[in-house]
Amino acid sequence: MEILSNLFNVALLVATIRTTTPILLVALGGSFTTKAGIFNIGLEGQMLIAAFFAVVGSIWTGSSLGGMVIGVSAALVFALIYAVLVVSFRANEVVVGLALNILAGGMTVSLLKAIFGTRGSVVGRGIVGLPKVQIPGARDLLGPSTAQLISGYTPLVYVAFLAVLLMILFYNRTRLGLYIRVVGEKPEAAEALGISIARIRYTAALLCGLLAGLAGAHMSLGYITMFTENMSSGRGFMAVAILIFSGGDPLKVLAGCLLFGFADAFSLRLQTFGFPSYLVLAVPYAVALVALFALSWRARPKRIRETVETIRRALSVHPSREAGRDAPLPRS
Amino acid sequence: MTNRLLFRGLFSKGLARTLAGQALAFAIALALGAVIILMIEESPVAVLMTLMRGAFGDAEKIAGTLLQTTPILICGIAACIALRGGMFNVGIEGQLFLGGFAAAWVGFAFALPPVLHVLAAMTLAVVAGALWIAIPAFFRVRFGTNEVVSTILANYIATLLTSYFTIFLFKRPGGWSETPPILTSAYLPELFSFSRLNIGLLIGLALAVGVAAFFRWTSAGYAVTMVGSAPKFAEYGGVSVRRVGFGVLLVSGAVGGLAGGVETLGVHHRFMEGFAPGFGFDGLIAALLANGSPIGTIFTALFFGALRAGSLLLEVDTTASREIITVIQALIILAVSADLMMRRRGDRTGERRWKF
Amino acid sequence: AEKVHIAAISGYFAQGFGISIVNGLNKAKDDFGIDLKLVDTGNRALDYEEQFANLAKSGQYDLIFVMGWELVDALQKVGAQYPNQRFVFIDGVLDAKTMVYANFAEEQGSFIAGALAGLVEDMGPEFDKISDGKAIGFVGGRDIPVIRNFLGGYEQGAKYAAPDVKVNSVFAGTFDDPAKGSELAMALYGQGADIVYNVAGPTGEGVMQASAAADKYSLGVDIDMCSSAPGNVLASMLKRGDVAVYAIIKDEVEGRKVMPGTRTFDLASGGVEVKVCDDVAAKLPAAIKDKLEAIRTDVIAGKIQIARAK
Amino acid sequence: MDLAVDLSGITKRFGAFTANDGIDLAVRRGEIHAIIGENGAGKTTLMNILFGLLQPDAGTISIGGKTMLVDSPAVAINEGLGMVHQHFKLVPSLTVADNIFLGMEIRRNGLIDRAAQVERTRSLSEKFGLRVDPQERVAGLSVGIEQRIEILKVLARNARTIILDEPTAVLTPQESRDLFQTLRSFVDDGMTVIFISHHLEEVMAVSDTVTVLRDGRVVATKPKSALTKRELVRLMVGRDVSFDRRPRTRTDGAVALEVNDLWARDDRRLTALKSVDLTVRAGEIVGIAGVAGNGQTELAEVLSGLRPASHGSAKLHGHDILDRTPAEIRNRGLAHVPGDRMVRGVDRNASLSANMLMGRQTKRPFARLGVIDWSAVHGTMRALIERFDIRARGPKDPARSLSGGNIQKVVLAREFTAGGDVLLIDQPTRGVDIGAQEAIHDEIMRQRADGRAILLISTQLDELKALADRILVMFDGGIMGEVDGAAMDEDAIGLMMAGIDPADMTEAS
Ligand SMILES: Nc1ncnc2c1ncn2[C@@H]1O[C@H](COP(=O)(O)OP(=O)(O)OP(=O)(O)O)[C@@H](O)[C@H]1O
Ligand SMILES: Nc1ncnc2c1ncn2[C@@H]1O[C@H](COP(=O)(O)OP(=O)(O)OP(=O)(O)O)[C@@H](O)[C@H]1O
Ligand SMILES: [Mg+2]
Ligand SMILES: [Mg+2]
Repeated sequence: MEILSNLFNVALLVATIRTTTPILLVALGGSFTTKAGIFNIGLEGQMLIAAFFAVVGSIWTGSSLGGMVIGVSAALVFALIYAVLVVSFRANEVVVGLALNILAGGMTVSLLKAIFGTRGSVVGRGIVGLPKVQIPGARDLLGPSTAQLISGYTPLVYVAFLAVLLMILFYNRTRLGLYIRVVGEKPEAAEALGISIARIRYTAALLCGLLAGLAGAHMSLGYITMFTENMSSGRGFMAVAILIFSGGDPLKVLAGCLLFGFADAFSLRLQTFGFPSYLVLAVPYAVALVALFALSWRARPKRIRETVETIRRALSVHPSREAGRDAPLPRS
Repeated sequence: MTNRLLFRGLFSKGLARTLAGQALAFAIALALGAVIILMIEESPVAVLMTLMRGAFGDAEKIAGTLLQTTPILICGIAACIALRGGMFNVGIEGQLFLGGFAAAWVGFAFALPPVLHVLAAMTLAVVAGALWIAIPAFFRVRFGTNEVVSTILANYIATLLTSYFTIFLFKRPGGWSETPPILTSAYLPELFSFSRLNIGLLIGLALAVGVAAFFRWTSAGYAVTMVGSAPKFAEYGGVSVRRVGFGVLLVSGAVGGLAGGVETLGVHHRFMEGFAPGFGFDGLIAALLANGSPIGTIFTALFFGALRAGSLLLEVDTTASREIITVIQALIILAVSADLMMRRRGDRTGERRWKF
Repeated sequence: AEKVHIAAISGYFAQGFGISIVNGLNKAKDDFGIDLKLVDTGNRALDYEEQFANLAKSGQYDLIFVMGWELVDALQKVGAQYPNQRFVFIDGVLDAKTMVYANFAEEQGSFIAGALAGLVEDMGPEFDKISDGKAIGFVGGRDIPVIRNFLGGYEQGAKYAAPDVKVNSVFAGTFDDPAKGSELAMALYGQGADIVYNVAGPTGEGVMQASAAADKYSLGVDIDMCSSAPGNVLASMLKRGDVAVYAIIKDEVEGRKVMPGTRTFDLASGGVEVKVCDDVAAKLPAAIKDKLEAIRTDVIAGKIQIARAK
Repeated sequence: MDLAVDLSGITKRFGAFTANDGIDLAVRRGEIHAIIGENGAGKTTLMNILFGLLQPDAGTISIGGKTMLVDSPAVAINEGLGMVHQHFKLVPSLTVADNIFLGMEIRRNGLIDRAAQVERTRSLSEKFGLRVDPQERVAGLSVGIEQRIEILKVLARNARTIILDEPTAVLTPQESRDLFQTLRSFVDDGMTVIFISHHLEEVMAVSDTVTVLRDGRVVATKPKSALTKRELVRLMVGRDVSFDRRPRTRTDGAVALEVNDLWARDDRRLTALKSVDLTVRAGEIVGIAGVAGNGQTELAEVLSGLRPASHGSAKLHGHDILDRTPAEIRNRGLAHVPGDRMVRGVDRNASLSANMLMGRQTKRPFARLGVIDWSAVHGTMRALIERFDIRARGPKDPARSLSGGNIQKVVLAREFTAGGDVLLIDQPTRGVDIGAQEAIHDEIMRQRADGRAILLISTQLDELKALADRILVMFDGGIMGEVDGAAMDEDAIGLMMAGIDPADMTEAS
């Protein structure tokens, strides 16, 4: 019992929110490109380059906001390169994405050396992290332990979750959102109405860069306050995985990210019960994989419905031909 | 009539354009690279010369280049096989690790006569790679589960799993995070006395030629190609699209496992944590740049191998660091992928070869 | 005298211990005017041998410092091919007689860190920010033998000083993910640990920042990390790579040619030590300080035997 | 003269190929102007240029008297032009209203005002008598309704000139009639209609003026009243073409294909075949008539093993084929010319030889022990190019470099030489020009004379009339009835195609 309460508590939920946020931000970014019909495996690189420049910017400007702006700008530059190559030059998306990831890795380390004279990480040195937002009254209303659930995160955590709602609205109720969906789903329809496919895809790629940039800035100024090489640590790839099986729908993206974030936070806690670290560390990936398989299984409700129908029919009396005219006998 | 002329014209013009485009792309990448090199206060010419010397300077260096080429080539072939069948195996990295571990296990846990030992270890490496992709492959052909996602996820698990095996179950006492060394009977023969270059390279080349010939000359290869480029047509023609798809992924995984086996038995002679990171992705990029052609992959893999080998000397002989090489490498890949002249015309009908 | 040429090669110059080595090398460069070349191995085992050979073949380096266990096999092979090239392997001992080995007793330093943590934890709420949970934590980078050696010393030290304090240990599986380090530390704090020792390179920086966020304590490693989270860092276990390389280079520069053999850097020789952060030192009761000093003396004297992880 | 649209000297080249060659086209306000011509004559290209989807290499465009540069559909739409494309351009996941207002969304406070769009759609739909449910998703709607939506889309943009590219190809005769009534009412309201069609009857029935294109040039623009059907054909093809019934001798062979009470579902898992019974004997051609989408394709797919049946039986020479794979069925002697040749029939990017090899890649003389003998393959393909008069440079040409008609001949050549004695032919001449049609018909008759059992699916009654011994009419997945090919009554077939039993009609009247 004690073990259970040690495992499942508010702290776990709070941790889930923390672990979910960066993936959610970058995955929501990827939602734009996914919906616009281009595949962006380069999210990892956009996030990493933004994390780096956010730290640099924060030191230069002496403000976390300045850091965020500069970090996001760097991600936008990467997004623009991606768009030029993929949209205008029709380069293979996977090659471009992977190459941009490599580029981000190499550039951050080189620039780290050039700017800070060190390898690896920048800590301290006047980096200004994002402040924590205390929601007024949360403590009094909910009590100190539950209040943690909604209060005391850095701003981008709220932005990430709010963005889910905004993006639902965006896709359903705004013109640009609609065009992005149309361009991804049926480009000829857009073209025939004079909607420029290229322009929409560029916009989607840049919007993606914006959110991936925020995700990076969150990593290095919000989640923690430092930069270290390769600090995105596969979160961008995780986001790509979530995007492919969510099709970029904001709600499904949220669900996927929460699932992964929860599995991550949960598995970290499992380690303290003596499970071998390497196996426990694989849990989030295994959970994601199982969820993916389970979902594709479920994605055939009609088949299941049919099977159920078959069974039902097999059990009932043989129906007459007339009765079966519109719903024929399944072949036994 | 007009059509004939039209197409003859298009073809030759297209080829010339492609070549010119690639050359232009290359030049742009190098120019960008030169700017970066200038920024770190090195001479681009010196860097390029050192790079060339590091890759092809003498027999040893050439062997070093080929040593780097081997795993990229074999991983690239694994990627080519899947691409031909219309699929993406992004999980080569994981298959490489599992294959590497499996080969090591046979290598240290059993005492077998020389040739047999190698064969047994290689076989298990191949089986391990195939098994690792079997589940994603099954879900892909049966339920259409996207194999890009499932194989990416499987990579993480494979890496962690082999680390677990290595450190918790088979750690060499007193050693680094590695298994005991394999017995010498399981070593792949080396080609030259002065290098670790081994027959793995020949395996890779034979595989490339074999796979190319398979696709070009055999009925089964024809069926795979058709499933990859026109699945509905293949289905109509009596090819079992699911079975072929499953087989293709399995073989691709098996070759990924083989790459791991070659690295273990040929070079490292043991399995260690993080033993060959990134080769799977290098192989995938090499294969994509070669547009899925096994023979083309020999050259792209050689190109990557030379860059990697050259950068090792670069780091010693100049103040440029390996990251700079990474940056330049990425620029070259980007430029070449853009294929500058070919695709500039704004036609909207341009088909993509692979869908996600 | 002739200029001394030094090369140093490792995949870890970006992380705690590597940083301290680079510090030592740079200090030697400043003090003795040596020629210094740093080479990064990257993380591909395939590259190591060629990199050593490239360095050794140039013949221009008097000493080549090599750091990192994964380089050992490649080093032994290349070392045999270039018998005239002197290599210094940092952070371990092998049986070969051809090289210089700089061996660090990280288990001793970790033992003291563990003892300090145990003693502080044992005080309970008496000491600022300590609960009566009687638990401390450990966050490792990857679960590899070197890190296990730190953990072993830490656990033994804690048990020795405070038998009923429990040690919870976790591993991030990576040295590059401070966010994960922070999350792991949060989990440990959440489960009652008041002090968490990090041996995880940049991942460990996340642990330090988590201690500030949770307002608990952390223990730094390799270099002095007291400034990472002022007020929340208890102490740092210093693994003085800088001292080691500086000493070896000094010998070389001053004409005492460095020859194969093993040099041990332990608590006695100042190669490892625990630096209690100033603010903590000011608050720490004298009794605790005395106990800690007694333990230190016993370890140096060999009265306390610490098992090394294998 | 009051011209709605005036094109002059329009030239469009694709590479060295000239699709439009100095075309002049004047469309008077308030008329229905038909454009006809063979496949590839350049009709769609011309309309795409007018609509701003393509840019001409030479020539000028005037709309409503203003000469202008139409470099985007947006410009054309602005000038009161609307186009209903040959292939519909609707977004399946959006609702009807969203599709109609795509590109001209009604917005309030920057957000799309769904309610207003639905309201406008409803009023438009009432005003023009085109009934749709504004809130339904387009995915799953029938083509007839999709076309209504496309027309509403055009009307919502206040188009005064409507272009329709082959609007009736997918409609039932009744739906076509309704459509033309609607178009007529538009013209009565002062609008202008330009439509492209291959159906000469249709053109003769509804148009005011006809323009005929051949090889990218205008061969004639005449008022309908000055034309006959025969003249139109000659203008289109450049010679007389006969649609007469092919002479034949009656042969009564053994039953080769027998289908009993066959049921199946389509891709959307809706019932597509309902209790189909049929038999085909050696040496006869059994035609299947019906408007596209009434289960013909599914029938062909089930028989060739590409689609599972849900109930019933199908026997090939007495062997049950329902549980067999496509390969097994092929080996039993069934050859299949698929209706969707670009997707099922060929790999556009592969060479002609590779396309010909499909299905026989393991068989001698093309392969031995799993190794392909490409020289044998090329040799055979070369012979087929000769025999079937395929216009290609050689066996190594990629299929995509051939025109649609020639691609179709490649498919026919492959299937007719596959050694099967039962031929399942789905739409052999769809989109194929009249000259090639004749050649294909000759070949089909030759196969019949050779004693093959042929099941011929076609949406063109002319074709069935010329070829079939018996005709079965399909409607909504079932067989409505059978008529004798020699003495066929087009009216009866037309009624059955629309789902009406002619017997009922005669009783009622
Ligand atoms: N984008 C293009 N690139 C090259 N050739 C083209 C292109 N579009 C059309 N063509 C060619 O131009 C010619 C005219 O085509 P178009 O589509 O206008 O014919 P059509 O008269 O509409 O024929 P159909 O009756 O089959 O619709 C054809 O030979 C066609 O293949
Ligand atoms: N990408 C292209 N570039 C140049 N010419 C092309 C291209 N695509 C098609 N063509 C030309 O168009 C001609 C036929 O195209 P298409 O397939 O549209 O023929 P079609 O007779 O209109 O048949 P259908 O429309 O029924 O398929 C070919 O002869 C070819 O020369
Ligand atoms: Mg056409
Ligand atoms: Mg057309």
